[in-house]
Amino acid sequence: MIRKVLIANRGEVALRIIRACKEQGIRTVAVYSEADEDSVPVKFADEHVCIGPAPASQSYLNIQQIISAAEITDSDAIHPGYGFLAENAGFAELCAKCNIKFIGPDANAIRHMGDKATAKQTMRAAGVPCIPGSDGVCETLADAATVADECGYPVIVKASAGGGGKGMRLAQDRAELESAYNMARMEAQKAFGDGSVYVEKYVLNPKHVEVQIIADQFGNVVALGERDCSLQRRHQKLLEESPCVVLDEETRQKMYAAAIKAAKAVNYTSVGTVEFLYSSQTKEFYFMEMNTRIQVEHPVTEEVTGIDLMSEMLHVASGLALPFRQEDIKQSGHAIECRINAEDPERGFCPSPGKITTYYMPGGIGVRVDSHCYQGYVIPPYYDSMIAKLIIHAPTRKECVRRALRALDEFYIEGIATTLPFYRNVLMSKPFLRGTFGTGFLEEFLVD
Amino acid sequence: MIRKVLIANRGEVALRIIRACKEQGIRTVAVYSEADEDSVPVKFADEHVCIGPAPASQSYLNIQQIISAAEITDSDAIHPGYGFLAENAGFAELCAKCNIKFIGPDANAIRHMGDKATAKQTMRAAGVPCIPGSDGVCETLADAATVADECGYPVIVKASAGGGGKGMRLAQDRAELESAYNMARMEAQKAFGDGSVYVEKYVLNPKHVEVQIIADQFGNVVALGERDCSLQRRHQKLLEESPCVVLDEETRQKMYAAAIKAAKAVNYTSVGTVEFLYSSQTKEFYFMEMNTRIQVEHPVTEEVTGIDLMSEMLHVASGLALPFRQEDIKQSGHAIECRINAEDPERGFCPSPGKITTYYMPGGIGVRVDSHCYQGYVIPPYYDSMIAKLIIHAPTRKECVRRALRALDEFYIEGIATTLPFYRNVLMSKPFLRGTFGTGFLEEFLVD
Amino acid sequence: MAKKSEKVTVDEKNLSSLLSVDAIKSIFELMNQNEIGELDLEHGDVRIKIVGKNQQPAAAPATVLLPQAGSLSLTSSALSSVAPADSSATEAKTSASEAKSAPNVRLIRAPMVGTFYGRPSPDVSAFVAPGDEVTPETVVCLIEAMKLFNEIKAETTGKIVKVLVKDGTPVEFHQPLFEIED
Amino acid sequence: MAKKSEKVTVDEKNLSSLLSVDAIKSIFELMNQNEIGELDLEHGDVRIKIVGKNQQPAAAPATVLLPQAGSLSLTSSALSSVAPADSSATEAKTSASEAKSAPNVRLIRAPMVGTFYGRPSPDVSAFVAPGDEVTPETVVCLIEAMKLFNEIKAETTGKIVKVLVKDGTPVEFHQPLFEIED
Repeated sequence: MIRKVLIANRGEVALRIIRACKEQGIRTVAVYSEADEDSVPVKFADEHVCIGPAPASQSYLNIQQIISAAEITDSDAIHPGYGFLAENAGFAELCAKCNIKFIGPDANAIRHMGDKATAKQTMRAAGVPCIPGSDGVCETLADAATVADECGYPVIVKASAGGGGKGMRLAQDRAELESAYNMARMEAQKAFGDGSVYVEKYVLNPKHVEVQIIADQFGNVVALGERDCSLQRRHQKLLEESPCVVLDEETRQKMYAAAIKAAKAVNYTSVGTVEFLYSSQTKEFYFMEMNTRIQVEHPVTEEVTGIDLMSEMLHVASGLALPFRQEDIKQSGHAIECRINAEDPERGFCPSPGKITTYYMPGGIGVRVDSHCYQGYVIPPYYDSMIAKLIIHAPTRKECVRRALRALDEFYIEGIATTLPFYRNVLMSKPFLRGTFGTGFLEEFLVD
Repeated sequence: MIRKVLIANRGEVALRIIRACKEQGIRTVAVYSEADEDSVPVKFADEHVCIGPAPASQSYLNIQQIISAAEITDSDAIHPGYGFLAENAGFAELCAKCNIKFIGPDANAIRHMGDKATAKQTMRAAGVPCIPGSDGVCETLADAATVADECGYPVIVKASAGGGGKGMRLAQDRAELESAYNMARMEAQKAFGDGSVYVEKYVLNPKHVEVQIIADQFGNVVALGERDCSLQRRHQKLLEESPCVVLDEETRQKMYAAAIKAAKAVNYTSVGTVEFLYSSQTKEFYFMEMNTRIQVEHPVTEEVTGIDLMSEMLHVASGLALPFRQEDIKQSGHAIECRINAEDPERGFCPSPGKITTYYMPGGIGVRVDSHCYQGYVIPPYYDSMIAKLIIHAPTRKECVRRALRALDEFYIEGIATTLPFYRNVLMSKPFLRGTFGTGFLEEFLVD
Repeated sequence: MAKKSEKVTVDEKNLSSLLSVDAIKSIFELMNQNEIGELDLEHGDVRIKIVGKNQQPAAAPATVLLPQAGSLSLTSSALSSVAPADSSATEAKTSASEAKSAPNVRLIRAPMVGTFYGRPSPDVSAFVAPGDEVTPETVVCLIEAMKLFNEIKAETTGKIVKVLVKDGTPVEFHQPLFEIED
Repeated sequence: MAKKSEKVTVDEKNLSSLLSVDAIKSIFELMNQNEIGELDLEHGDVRIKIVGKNQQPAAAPATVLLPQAGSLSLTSSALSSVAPADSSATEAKTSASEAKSAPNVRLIRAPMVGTFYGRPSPDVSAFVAPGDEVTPETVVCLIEAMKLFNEIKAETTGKIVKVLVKDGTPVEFHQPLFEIED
């Protein structure tokens, strides 16, 4: 059993881990940069060690300092939280070498899922649906056309070396494919010095749906429901909810089965999330990637399943078997999480660090706040802008939205700009209330 | 349907009502005394009316002012909360006369249950178990002995006009009864000028167990689980939990049936609580009284049943039928409520009004805070000392206690003395952890 | 009753320790005892500047700048701006003008919650109008509460300066109804 | 590292404590006793300026600027007293004595987290002792981190005044190890 956990993280997730440890009688060590000396996790942990100056590269990403801190505090485990070193296979490996339990999957699983091409190949081999398309580069237009016929139009031609939307061309039918193929090649050659392209089925305004899984060291893998994370701005999730209202029960069960298959394919242990794109039109879903860590939005799942994920993550890391099986999982009600960021929605979500002069938290039934903030806290400019997670639970989605609006109205943060007003607007918009919106919704909404 | 509710109360319960109304789209009017001008309910209500100076007799108990406030704001209902006018049958009647819906049972039910002797007679007639004893005054020692033989020793001889422990004498057997009877008569005569006494079975260190019921206007009455409120100081509840760990399932179901019977006997509508004394030794329970209002500790029931009691109370008042039946009620996990009072446990729980200079609320999984406080709030000296309710929910009692301790450790209130440290001590005591303690436990604990 | 839409924030709580006459008096005395010539204190919207009589630099007499309306609170401005709404705003305004114009301007306030009527019935003239002299027994208005019309008396002697509430308006407890002066 | 047991609370003067009559009284008395002619105090949006009675306007004023030090924070004392524990306490103390005694006393701090060793092996003498002169290249101690012993150099020239950490003690990043003076 784990006795003492060093938390290689900061902010709300550090506090989340401390809370779980305290409730299990596990001692905690907070490591912190000089910028986080006055932070709540440092106060609430049993011990704390300063590991470096403000920049993350010299503190929260400084592996040697963190391992040393674990050694001098005699910690027997390290919890990486999310971000920073959470998906660093080398760090997980080094922990193992130093005889410190890395609280997460083993280095192989992290590495496997970290390389997107490898992950996709493994998933295909395991029978997990992936976006149909060419297995590799389409050397000729004829190749591209064959692939497009196989997976059906519309398709997207993408630069193999690509990114950031460059060398990417949509084709609605065979006629458009030729120019799309040629344009994409030209752009790819120009932008990346490499003209190779591949072809994939194009999913229009999909839902981002992910399945939370947990696996123990005895091969038990359980799916703990899905989360709809389609409310995104520039690929950043802003709001997550569970369940996803557009999934029918059959598709939902298929998705859970696929997620479990994905986890088993890499001998996964610990908590993890398998992300899918889901097309409401075709009811098809496709593997995107697997996040090999606890996620920001895990409380949404905790609220609907009644399972303390952070706590179970610690149990599994201690070598315990899962205390439940798939058939024991009951979901009740609806949960929504709003990520409150220190950003100004009026100014293009520009970060707004600084001193919180007023901090008044909402409360009452169905309201949970996970936050490391307090009145007088100075948000340092060095890290992530998320300052609080507002998590709402209610019997139905409609009641959940109303409760969320009530709680947002009660939430007062002054001294800095936050995304609170943004959520008040989004939650009252018709597309959100219908619940059918896809990942493209927010960009349109923000333009309006 | 109710459109606008005037809240004839203050503090956390006023906020609780506002939250429920907001989530249902019902407008709210806060009435307030001059001492409560800066209070959160006044801020969060849609409208507010000052109804008088600080003393409750001139504001929150001033029926005329409150009715006038309802009239000038065109409110169609009044929610009395708990305390103040909540169990004032005359007020309920006057509301009805003024065509304002009183959110609670009708005046007859309040009156019926308000008179303890009448209530007991009605309950006996309805077959609800009451403490065995004489039906009225025991005129002679022989009468007393007959009653004592019937209900079994130990018995207690009580002054009919009594109160405050005066004219009260315990008898373990027939031999002790004679002196107990005579002493009680003498004391009663001296203290109240009336020597009449009655005899009741004495329950040693009982559990205080109460059943939450809700009834609609169509005769449906549902029991929503029980609460163990045995942690009391001078008959003031300090901590409540659900379920009650010492009840076996058979007794529990019997108790629910008795509570439903009690409610039906007075044609009850709205939420209400039937309080019982329970003897762990004999597994018998006895009707004590019925509280014809929402109670302070209602969140404990909300957490384990998942039912929003305040919201259902509004629905029922609007004339809707209950959306669930007895068989739909599922209880899950364990919940504990700690009433945080502005009192100094180091100084005999002496009230400690004043300015809150630091207010840091706990958060995270399973933690709910119902409170009207904020950093900088000045607690006025005129009213109740309760400043926050910390409500914890977890799968098991053991986890619930650990989570409560974690949350208590996170809760910072400075500037005034509070009962926070008291709860930290109690929750770690062995009798509390065992859960078998009775209403006498706390007095002993505080002496130690 | 006061809908939540427009609010005037008048928070007098926090700097009150300094912004009371007693406090300033004490400061004056202390300045004198300690031969202090000038005090200049500023916080947010508040600034107090006190200059001794024989002080060279400033020939001006003792100046006391009272707080502007606006949050002086050191606590959460969100929550301390809670209460004052329509009525309180009126009140604040009047107290301010009171303070400025003449110290003998006083207020007749509502002794109860209800609806204000300045005249006994719609077709007759008002009980009192600006300029009218009143005695403690003079009925100045009616407040309707629970279907009853309650005659409100002046409770003081003086001349009505201003009627602060319109006919048929709901009034809160202690809401100012009339300005009156000696 | 610093177990949570004993804490040094850097207790902060609340703004209100400065803005009380008592506080100003004390300032006046202090000014009087110390023949200070003028006080001009400013922090955040607070500013207090006090000029003595006989103070010449043009005369160079004895200005007392109180330290900024973030110590006037209005925040929760509970939460702002968060950090300082063993090491930080030491640090605070040393910086204070630094400031008080001589400006040329400086600190050699830990450049990494690890375990401090003042000598190369248990049976030999320390790298440096109070009174020793060091140059930037002088090895002053070892810090063991991840099973590696790292030689820590003085990085400065001067005389060791005090060794602040015991052998075998875990040290945090930037924890003071030695006091050194010119």
